[in-house]
Amino acid sequence: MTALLEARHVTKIFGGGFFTKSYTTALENFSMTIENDPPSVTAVVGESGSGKTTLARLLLGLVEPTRGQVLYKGEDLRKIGGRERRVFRRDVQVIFQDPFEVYNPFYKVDHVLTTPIEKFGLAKSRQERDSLVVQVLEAVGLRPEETLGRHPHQLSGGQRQRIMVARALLLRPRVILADEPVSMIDASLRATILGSLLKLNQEFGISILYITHDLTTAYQVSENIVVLYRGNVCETGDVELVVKKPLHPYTRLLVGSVPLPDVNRRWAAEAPASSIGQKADPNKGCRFANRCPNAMEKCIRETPPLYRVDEKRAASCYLYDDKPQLRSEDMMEVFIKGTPRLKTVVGVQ
Amino acid sequence: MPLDYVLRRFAVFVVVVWAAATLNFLLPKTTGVDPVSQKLMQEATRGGYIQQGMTQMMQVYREKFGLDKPLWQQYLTYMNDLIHLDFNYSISQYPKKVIEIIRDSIWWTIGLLLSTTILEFLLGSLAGALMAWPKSPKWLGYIFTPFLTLSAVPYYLLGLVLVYIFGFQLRWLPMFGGYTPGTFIGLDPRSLLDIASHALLPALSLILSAIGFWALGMRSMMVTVQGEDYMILAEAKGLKDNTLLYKYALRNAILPQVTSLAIALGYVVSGAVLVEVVFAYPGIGNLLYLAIRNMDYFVIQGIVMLIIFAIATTTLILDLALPLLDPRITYKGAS
Amino acid sequence: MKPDVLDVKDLKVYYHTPRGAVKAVDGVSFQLFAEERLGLVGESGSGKTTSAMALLRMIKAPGKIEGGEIWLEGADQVLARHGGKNGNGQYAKGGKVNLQTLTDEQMVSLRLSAIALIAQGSMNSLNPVMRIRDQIADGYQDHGYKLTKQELKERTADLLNRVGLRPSVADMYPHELSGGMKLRVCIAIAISLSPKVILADEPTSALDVVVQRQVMETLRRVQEELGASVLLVGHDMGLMAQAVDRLGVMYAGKMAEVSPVHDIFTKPLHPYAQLLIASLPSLDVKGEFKGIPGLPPSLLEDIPGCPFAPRCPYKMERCEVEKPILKEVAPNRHVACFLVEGAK
Amino acid sequence: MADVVALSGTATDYAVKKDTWGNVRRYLRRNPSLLVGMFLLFCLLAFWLVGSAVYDTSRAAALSVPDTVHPPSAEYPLGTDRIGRDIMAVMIQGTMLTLRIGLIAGILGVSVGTIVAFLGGYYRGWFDTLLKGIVDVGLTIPGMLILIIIAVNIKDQGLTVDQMGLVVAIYSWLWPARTIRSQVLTMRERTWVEVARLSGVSGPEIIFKEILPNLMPYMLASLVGSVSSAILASIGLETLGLGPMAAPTLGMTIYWVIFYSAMLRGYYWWWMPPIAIIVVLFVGLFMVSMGLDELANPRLRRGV
Repeated sequence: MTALLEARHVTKIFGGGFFTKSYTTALENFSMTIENDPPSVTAVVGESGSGKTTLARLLLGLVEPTRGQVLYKGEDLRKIGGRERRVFRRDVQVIFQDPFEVYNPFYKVDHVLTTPIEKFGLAKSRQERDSLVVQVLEAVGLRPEETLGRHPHQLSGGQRQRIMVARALLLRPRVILADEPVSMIDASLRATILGSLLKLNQEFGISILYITHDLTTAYQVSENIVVLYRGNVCETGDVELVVKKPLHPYTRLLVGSVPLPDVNRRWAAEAPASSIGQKADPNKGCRFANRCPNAMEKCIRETPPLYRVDEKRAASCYLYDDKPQLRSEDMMEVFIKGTPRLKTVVGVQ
Repeated sequence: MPLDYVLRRFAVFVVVVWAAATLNFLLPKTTGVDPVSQKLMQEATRGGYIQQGMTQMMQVYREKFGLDKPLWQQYLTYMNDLIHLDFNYSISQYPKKVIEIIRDSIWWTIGLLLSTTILEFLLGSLAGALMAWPKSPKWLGYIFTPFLTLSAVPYYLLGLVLVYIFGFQLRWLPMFGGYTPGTFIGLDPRSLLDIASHALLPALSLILSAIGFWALGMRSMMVTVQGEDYMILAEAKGLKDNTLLYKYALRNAILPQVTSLAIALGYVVSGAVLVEVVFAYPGIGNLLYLAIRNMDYFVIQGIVMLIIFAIATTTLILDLALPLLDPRITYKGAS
Repeated sequence: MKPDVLDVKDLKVYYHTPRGAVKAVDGVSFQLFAEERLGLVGESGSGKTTSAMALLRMIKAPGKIEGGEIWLEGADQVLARHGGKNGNGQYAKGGKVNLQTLTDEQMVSLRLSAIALIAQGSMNSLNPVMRIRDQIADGYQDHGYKLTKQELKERTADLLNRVGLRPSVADMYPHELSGGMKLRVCIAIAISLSPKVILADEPTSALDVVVQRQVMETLRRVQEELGASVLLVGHDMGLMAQAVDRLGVMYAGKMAEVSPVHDIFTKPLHPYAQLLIASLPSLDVKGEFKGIPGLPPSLLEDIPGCPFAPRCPYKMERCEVEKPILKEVAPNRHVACFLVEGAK
Repeated sequence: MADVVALSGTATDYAVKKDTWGNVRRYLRRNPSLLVGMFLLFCLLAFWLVGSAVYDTSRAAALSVPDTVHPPSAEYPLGTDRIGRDIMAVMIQGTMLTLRIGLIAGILGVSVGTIVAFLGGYYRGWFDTLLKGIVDVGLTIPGMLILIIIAVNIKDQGLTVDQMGLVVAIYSWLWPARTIRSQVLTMRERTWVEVARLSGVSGPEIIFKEILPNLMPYMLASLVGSVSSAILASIGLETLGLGPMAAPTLGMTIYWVIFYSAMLRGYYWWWMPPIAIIVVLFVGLFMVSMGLDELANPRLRRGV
């Protein structure tokens, strides 16, 4: 069955213009499929420069891959145009990171809701349009009379981000890519916004790709997780296992470095980096070799493939080279399947 | 200095000079009738001593740029002459070569322009910086506001007013020319003083008008720079006020100021041309004015090419100097 | 209990905007003990950064320090060495100086030498067109340290080494360094004159979690070697739990609770602290985590009662009428809340 | 500090006050130079309007047989010049003509510049690179010289005032093209443009409905700048004798002043009025552009 949205062996390289020799590889041979039936919540975690935002922009069709393809219902995005593009545009929506940057300062905040309704013809009359707006605002826990008719600078970051969630809900997409949706929101409001995101998944059957650098929110929200390091997948699978018993040395370092609000669990002492690692060329072999405590000779030479370590986890590290290899496009096999649910039909369609 | 940065800047330089030369060549051609040959014929028929010189020059001109020749061939000969700095003969001062006329008066312009531009840039920038610095004296702001409005007034009009006040009314300074006519000027103190007294008013009109322009640019840059994070840490380091002003704020605000100097060169030179006209200062600006009056095409083309070449060179020098001021420009590796 | 190095009493900082005075810091008091790490946490608009900047008297217009006292240990030696004109600061309580009584010039001489700052957004806190060595050296020069070139070179190399950087970093420009390295340089600058107090204003907010931990450990080691105290301002409760000894929670310009970090995380007293800690996602159990409804109050209005009252689940009438005062309700635990006060 | 103050805003003024007039008043109080500038320009316009209504501007034409120069008198309030023109009439007409040249070149320049900036800045591609090349090279070469070459070549066919405006316009679109293009480039990368694109808004619609409204203040400021530099260029050309020789514009008056060295001959009434008017004109335009500066680049926005 062709997947709803799929990245197949996607590589993205920036720079390399006529004069500049320096180029950076944002994403390397990355494959992933996003299903909508059953609706799933997948997290993509990585530090800045790991390529997670580039992945979001590739899947949204805002940027074209240097190599490989991004497929919507089996068809390459570059070939989709006209009407078909509008269907794709409606099926795959986004929530951006910076609540201050997503609103056109010239208009009131309503503009960001009324424009998609108009463009996708979601409402026949003005009256139907207004009721649709009120419905989605209430669905994300906002009181319309306190939010509509205002300019962006008159609302708090939390309110603005929730309006963006409402905007995504408006279009009834099949998939929402949330690129660091709460990283600029205060802790107390973060939970409410993530809550409304989960609500979209559970009540409206929308699959979520949650992209973040924050492991704790990723753990709370998602079923499966992909850990990215400098454009490569280093570990993936069931989030419960990946966080509790990390396989890849980088994931271990990442989990160990998260400052937990629990005074009894102190920061784990850092293992000394290995000497072999120092010699590693950052663009060849395993990208993590130069920081990896158990780097081996092999790691420096070539990039390790994905090994299926157990039924619900895979890691690309030679520590597990005794395990069966897994092709990058079959990464989904380790994912735990979301509990299939009837797509609850709410009045709004 | 990495090679590819130098090469890129040099490429821009070559393109600018080439574009100017081509423009210089093509524009007269666009009007169908060739104004140059028209002018030559006009001069030739006037008769008199320069008559046969004119017909001989027309022969040469026809050979090289005759309308029968294909355009690209004319273009090649034109370019060839250009490279050898042969701008042909001056029509009005035949048989003098254009390059000879220019060579005599270029030094006056260089002297006037170089000194005033550097002076106004430094003074203006410093004043602008001090005006934006909270701890600098208040009176500085008051005496400088008139300069800001003055920067709106075109140079040469200021020149006219200055000539009237200091030259005509008060007779403190000579009204026109670059030196007292009829005297021989050398490098001796007397003639240097004579030159200086003649140059004072033109220089003053250039500087008074431009200081405001540079001060404005600098002041707005300083306002931005003072909002930067490194200024907060610098202040938190308890540094002396002068260190904060010169080594942190001004040092960063001067970078865009130098870039705008490169852009403003064209504006500065055009102003200087007109100032020379108002003061009949014997530079190439005045020469251009006279050439226009006599419709001396080759002199006009020669001067325009020379000015553009000079500006392109200065811009190249500034571009190459910029990385010394701001190391980030030529930094290649990934951060 | 070690003697306190910094004693802030009833600090008030208001921003005079066209719409009235914004009471960013409205009567905050706290103490910082010797060699201690005190955290100051609060959401945006809680006044935590303003409080820190007020200690350095670096509040920019339209802000103004309206009142309060800031007693700093070790300031008198610095002022004396600087030959400050006998410093009319009141020297009381064992050599502490009230910074509010000092002239601007004296205050400048205290910055970096007595109280140093590691600025917010360390990514661009360094002068982009100056080499690292010069940015360390000008601290010494402007504070009257007459050092030869060689001595300066050695001190710079030693400082860089203490923060885990190779001496060759001294000749580099800020844009050639990674985020983590830039922060380490900022730490090196902060400790260059061995200050008594180091203010760190959300230093690692722009860094990745792995680099953040490494740099925080460096900061801890360097602070212990120097015997200085650290005031860490931030909004990441997890970071506070791991990096500080005592934690102050600020809300709407006031101090809600100040307690040892172990006590506040196991048994938070102030309702806001309770809700804040409850809303933090953990890596252990995948539970229902809930936010705090409502919005922080406007700092323009004069709030009669407790600023958290509108959002507080345990609100009593008294809360809406009377302003709670920060009181010591348990050994070394100060809370500004009637509910807790009652159940002493 | 910024979030403290911003937050204070959200909580209190929930009610959206429709007080654009209040904002304008506050803006004017912060930028008095805008008012002063507009007042000066208004005076010039009034001088032209009242003048042409009251005074016989036909006397601005040169007499076929020029008689002697008259100093200011009852009959000639501002005296006459060597070619028999009544200076007062010349000033009245000249002000309008010079303004006209400036407006033609300025408006033409900004509109061409804007179109070019948007097509290049938004759609990028080869058109943008070609454009950027032309603009960058063009700006390095001083406009005055290019205009001289052009004017020299069409000088003998005579030049009307409007043609003069067109000539100046040839060069005046370069600067707005560069500045507005850089604004479009930054706007294009903003997240809210991407949100619009993802909301199904087409390219042209994004330009007109999302980017253009935000650029309005900036374009207004660059229009004032473009008009003033166009006037500067036109007066410069005229002073060199490359303008509409017959027209009584301010620049041509300066040319004749220098040509007949009116200064030496003490005809103060011949050269003082044009200079006075030109100074008022430029100071007025300068004040207006200073006033608009805060609107044009928000990073200068002071005050809370």
